[in-house]
Amino acid sequence: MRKIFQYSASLVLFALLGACANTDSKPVVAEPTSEEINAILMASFMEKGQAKMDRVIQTELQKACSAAETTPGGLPDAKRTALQDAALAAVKYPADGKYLGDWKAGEKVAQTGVGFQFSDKAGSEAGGNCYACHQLAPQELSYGNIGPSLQQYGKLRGDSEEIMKYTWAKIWNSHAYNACSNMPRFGAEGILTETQLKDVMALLMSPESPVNK
Amino acid sequence: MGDPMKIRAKANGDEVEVKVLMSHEMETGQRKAADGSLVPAWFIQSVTAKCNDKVVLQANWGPAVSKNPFLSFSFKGGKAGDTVDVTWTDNKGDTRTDKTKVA
Amino acid sequence: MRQTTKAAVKFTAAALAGAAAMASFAMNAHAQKTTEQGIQEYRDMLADGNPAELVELRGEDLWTKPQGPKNASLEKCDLGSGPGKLEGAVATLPRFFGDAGKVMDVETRLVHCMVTLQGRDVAEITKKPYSGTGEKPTELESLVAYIYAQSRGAKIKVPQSHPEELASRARGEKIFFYRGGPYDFSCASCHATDDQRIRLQGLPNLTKPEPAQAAFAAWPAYRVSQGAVRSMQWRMYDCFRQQRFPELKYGSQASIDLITYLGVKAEGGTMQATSLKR
Amino acid sequence: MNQNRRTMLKASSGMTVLGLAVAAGLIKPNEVFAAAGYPEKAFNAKSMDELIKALGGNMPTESKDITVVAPDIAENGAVVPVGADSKLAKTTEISLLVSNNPSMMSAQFMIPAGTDAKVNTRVKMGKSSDVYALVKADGKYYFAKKEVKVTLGGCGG
Repeated sequence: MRKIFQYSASLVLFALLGACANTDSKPVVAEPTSEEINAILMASFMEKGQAKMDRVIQTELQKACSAAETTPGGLPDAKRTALQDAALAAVKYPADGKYLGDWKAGEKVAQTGVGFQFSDKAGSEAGGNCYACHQLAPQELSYGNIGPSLQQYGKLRGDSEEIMKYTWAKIWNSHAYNACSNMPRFGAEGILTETQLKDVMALLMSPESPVNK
Repeated sequence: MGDPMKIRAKANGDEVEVKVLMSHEMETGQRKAADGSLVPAWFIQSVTAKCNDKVVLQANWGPAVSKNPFLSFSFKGGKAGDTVDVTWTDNKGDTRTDKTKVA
Repeated sequence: MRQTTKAAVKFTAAALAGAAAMASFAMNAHAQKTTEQGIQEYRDMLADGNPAELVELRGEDLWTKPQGPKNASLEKCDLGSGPGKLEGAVATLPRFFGDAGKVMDVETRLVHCMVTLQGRDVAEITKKPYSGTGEKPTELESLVAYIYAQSRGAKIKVPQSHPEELASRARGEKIFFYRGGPYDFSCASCHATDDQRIRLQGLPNLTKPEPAQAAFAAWPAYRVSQGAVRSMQWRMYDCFRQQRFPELKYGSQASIDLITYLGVKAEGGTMQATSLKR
Repeated sequence: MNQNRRTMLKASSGMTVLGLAVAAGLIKPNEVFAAAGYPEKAFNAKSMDELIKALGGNMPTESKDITVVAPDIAENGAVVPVGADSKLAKTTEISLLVSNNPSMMSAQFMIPAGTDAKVNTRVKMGKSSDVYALVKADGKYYFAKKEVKVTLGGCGG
């Protein structure tokens, strides 16, 4: 009974909408322009706490990656190389040449996901939220899979200067190796401090770290 | 006085299954408000369920019971049409009773 | 009559879920359960007894209560299926409304009704749409819980007939892929790949019909972590908070466009809201 | 049907004398102490020793006739479904305990004759912990336990 009623109601509706569409001949919409999208976003958000409206305005990299994700063919190779090279060139390695801090502190950074949200106090220490996307210490069952598993990271790769540098750069600015990576630029954007970055490095590399047990 | 509860009582043979949802904050007394002050404990301390005025369950609760508490239990000797009523009293002395017919 | 049938259906469903939980419990008692199975068991155990029903009761009171300068209730509110007709309505929103000249989602339409029928002020209504920790459900949360409860089981069909509806969907898609903020996140960062999860939470690939159906059908939801009913507008708002964007305005154009994009993708799904989530 | 239910709900809601006294301002809420019979001491107990002392009785022995109904993993510690099912004859009391919570006892149920020795509710867990069902049957205490892991969920913010 209810079904029938619903069915007939939707038929009527369909007819009405059909009539509407007919008066319009062809209801084809133009692809929204980026100006249109920008204007809508600027009108749809308001600043709150530390999150000011400048966050809605895209950087060159954000613009290129957003476009690539909605365009067949994705990011052109030349653009990809340029973005990656620029990211790698701007990586700041530790001033004292020491890559590894305290893995226990690194585990805390990996577990914590706060920071930079409008609900967070401005200037409060942010976390790395590594477990949101990666498997690390085997004891932590609650890990995500957006990024690859990092279990045994150091054990599998060794601790050569090359690996240290690569790992640091990847955390500093993941776009150095993958232009449209989903991973935040923890160093380049100042999300984590140099000390925190070293602690996370230790979590990944140190033989004592549960990641390598 | 709190918000209404949602009570379901269903007979299956001579066994009646009761499920109750209560509307209550169940503050532990350990949560900090935005200004850093402790939010005082506020929780249901006692729950009594009756079927036609006979007590079928009595419970004492601490603040560890979850917000908007859920409770389910079964008793024998009830039938469709009987009245099940549930009363809670919290640590501020507030109380509420709701009832339903066994379906 | 309808209520009785519906209640019975719900009860049976809950009983089945309970039985399923028991069965999986027994079956796995000797085997090592995976984390995913463990989480599923937890969710099944919670399925029976959704506190959202308490909020629906509040919403029903508010729906029928005369309020505002016009001292009117919301019972004549037209959510697109006719004045006062709630059954199935939310499954066909957002849609274009001629009387307002724009595409509206459930919540903007509800606010529109509060303004036009009750004579109330938009700013006052939307000043605090979401309840905080330890607070009672807001008026909007309560009304939304009640409204969605009337469409449980309805098939999702968000219309794409009016040019404005087409335009809204097209903009929604662009916004979905729009990266921004200090973390470079877009909606797509988490919701455009199959079988992904953050921590243990599954992240639906909202660019595909099936996951989109499940997601669209499940909101609003009672979030056990917050002890509150959270609406579709809140879902958008809180995703953007975690994307490190500024605050998404309640009923903003971007929110409507995103919900339209998701709703069109979700066509054919079956409304389950208000569901229960972590 | 719907309307009837609501009317019934409204008509049946009421207040006790104590509630009225609070409402009338005769007693300030923070002066209200536990209602008669509320086992305050048991709810403050931090260990099984303290709890048993407060309840009065023997130290419990483990029993296979008790089942703790709880998930292996909880996605959120704010709401963990827990229950107990006792097959012990003359079960008169079931308490649900979370050993790692600040206070151990979450809930205590008195089971009159005719009511199944089986209850389910939902409790908060601060972290992973053993969940105990403490059962009083024929005047003696017994227990069963199960570990419940509480995981961190969501986007971490």
